[in-house]
Amino acid sequence: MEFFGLYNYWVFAVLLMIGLYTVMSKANLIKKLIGMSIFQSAVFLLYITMDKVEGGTAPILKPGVDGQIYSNPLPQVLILTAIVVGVATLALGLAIVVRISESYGTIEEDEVREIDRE
Amino acid sequence: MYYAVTIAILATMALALARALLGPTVYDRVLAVNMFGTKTVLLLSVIAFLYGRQDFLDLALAYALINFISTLAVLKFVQDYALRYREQDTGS
Amino acid sequence: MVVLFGLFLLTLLVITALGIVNADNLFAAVMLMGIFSLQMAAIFFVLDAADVALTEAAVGAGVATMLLLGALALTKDKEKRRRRRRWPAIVIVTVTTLMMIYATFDMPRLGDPQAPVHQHVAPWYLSETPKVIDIPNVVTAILASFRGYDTLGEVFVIFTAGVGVMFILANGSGNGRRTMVPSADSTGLRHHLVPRVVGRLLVPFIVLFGLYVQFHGEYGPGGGFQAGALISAGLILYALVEGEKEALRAIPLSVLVGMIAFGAFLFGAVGVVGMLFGGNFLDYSVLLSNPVAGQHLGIMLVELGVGITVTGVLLTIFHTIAARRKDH
Amino acid sequence: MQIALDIASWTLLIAGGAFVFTGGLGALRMPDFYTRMHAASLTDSLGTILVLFGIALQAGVSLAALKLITITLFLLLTSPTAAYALANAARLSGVNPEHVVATNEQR
Repeated sequence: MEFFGLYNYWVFAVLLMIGLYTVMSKANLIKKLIGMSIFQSAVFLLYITMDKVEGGTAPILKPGVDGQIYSNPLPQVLILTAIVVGVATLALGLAIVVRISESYGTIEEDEVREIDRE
Repeated sequence: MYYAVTIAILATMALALARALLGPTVYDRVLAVNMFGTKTVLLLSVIAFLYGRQDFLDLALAYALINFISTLAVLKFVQDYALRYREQDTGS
Repeated sequence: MVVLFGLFLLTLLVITALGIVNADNLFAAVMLMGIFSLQMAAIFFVLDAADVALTEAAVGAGVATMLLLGALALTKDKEKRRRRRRWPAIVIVTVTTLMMIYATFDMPRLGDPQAPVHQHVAPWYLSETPKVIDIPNVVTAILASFRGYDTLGEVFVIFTAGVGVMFILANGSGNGRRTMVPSADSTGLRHHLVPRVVGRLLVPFIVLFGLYVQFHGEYGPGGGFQAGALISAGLILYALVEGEKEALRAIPLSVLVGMIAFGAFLFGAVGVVGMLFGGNFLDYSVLLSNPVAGQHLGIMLVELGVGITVTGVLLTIFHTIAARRKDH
Repeated sequence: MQIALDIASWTLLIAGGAFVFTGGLGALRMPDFYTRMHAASLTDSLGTILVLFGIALQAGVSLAALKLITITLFLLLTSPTAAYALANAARLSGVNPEHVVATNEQR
């Protein structure tokens, strides 16, 4: 069990880099945005991993129960807002991609750059 | 007993994921998403009881209510797509 | 045992992410994103974050997929396969991953009560919330009261994103036509009897459940963000089965824009009223003669503001993207 | 009485788990899209009913049991609707049940 205590962080690292790889190596703009979402989710996972306390339960107080351990509520607050902000920014990115597609007729990054150069 | 059910659900999730990754048509993937959603509802219910926090069934309820919206969206997407292609075929 | 379930789900998560990167067909990638989001919600729940799981559920299942599909309908849904030099990216990513994994060996183990995160302010929040605010859900207490500034900032970020989408997409594409008017063929799924009947039946329940999440957020998982996402998912369902035109007739765009502004205004106004009553900005204790009751009132109003803004922004974004037609 | 309830709920849970797993297996192993959908959607409904009622028996008469029954009801409404929408979408775009493998266009 001791060994698996870090598994969440490893998954975080791998997901973060999968997201980064998608943003770096894919030319399709929507694919890039999806990669950014994965990147974002990895960060969410990191924060939520940190909130867990052994033997704890979600930080919604049980009335009349003493000595109950609760998980850390602070990372949850940060991530809760970040998820909604994340989807709002995703929408902003998609809107820009739609405009690019209308102006250039493509959403491949290198083709857009080529059209710009002409 | 909850553990047995949870393991069955998790195994089914893995199978659904395999179907989603294998395809071959996009509709197989949508089917997998749909299955995965139902299995998530079940998983959340079972884990709420495993944790002894039954007030968290709200989550499962939320998924039960809104999970099929994305499938309807797929239908609309395909319908618009088909419509557009028909217009292009006959119109121009 | 439950921890093992979490590990299994995390493994599935990585596999799904790799599948998303590999998918040529963007439509398939979006569907895999749906699975990814479901897995994230389950993992959040296993890791004791019920509120976050509810948010992910509401956003991931209803709104995010809709937005991505809407954008795909306006662009191309196939990615071009091409030979690009991938090796630099792969090398960089692998090296960084290994470095990060090496760094994790200094991290506290999962669930370690001695971890630095649990030493600083978190115990204070947990012990003070019953005394100062007296609501069971500590997450809501921190969100709306202790760290109200943060949340105000987030609400304005969402506000800005909504306004930005409208600026980018709503002003026509140069040939003088107004794109905010939905196109004539957007009849939704009217011809499909089953989705229409079930959809009509469920929309009120979804909105009702959203309101429950909104106003029960002090006692169980929930709050303005989750409620906003749930209610907009319900209204998006209405737009799907009845067509955008009908949905815009029920709730016109002007109302939605007003909601965006009003929610953010309500949040700020509660803070300013606190100042007028002699407290600090966003200090709800002075709102009523009883400080705890004042906190209750303040949290309820602020969450309401958040819910209204989130609903307005998500619906405006949806309608803006859905109303646009692909014609070129 | 308690033992009878426990046995009933365990039976339901085990049967539900078995059906859920069968559905997953069917969705993976069936030869074409429509048969896969058939396997998935039928077992989805039955497995859901069995599992959720099994849990509800453990919960006894409480708010949790009411919520579980509500979840079951909503799932029974939504998952056939989703199946309908999915089959319709596939049919509309020309995935044919006659062919074991769909044409290249839909891939």
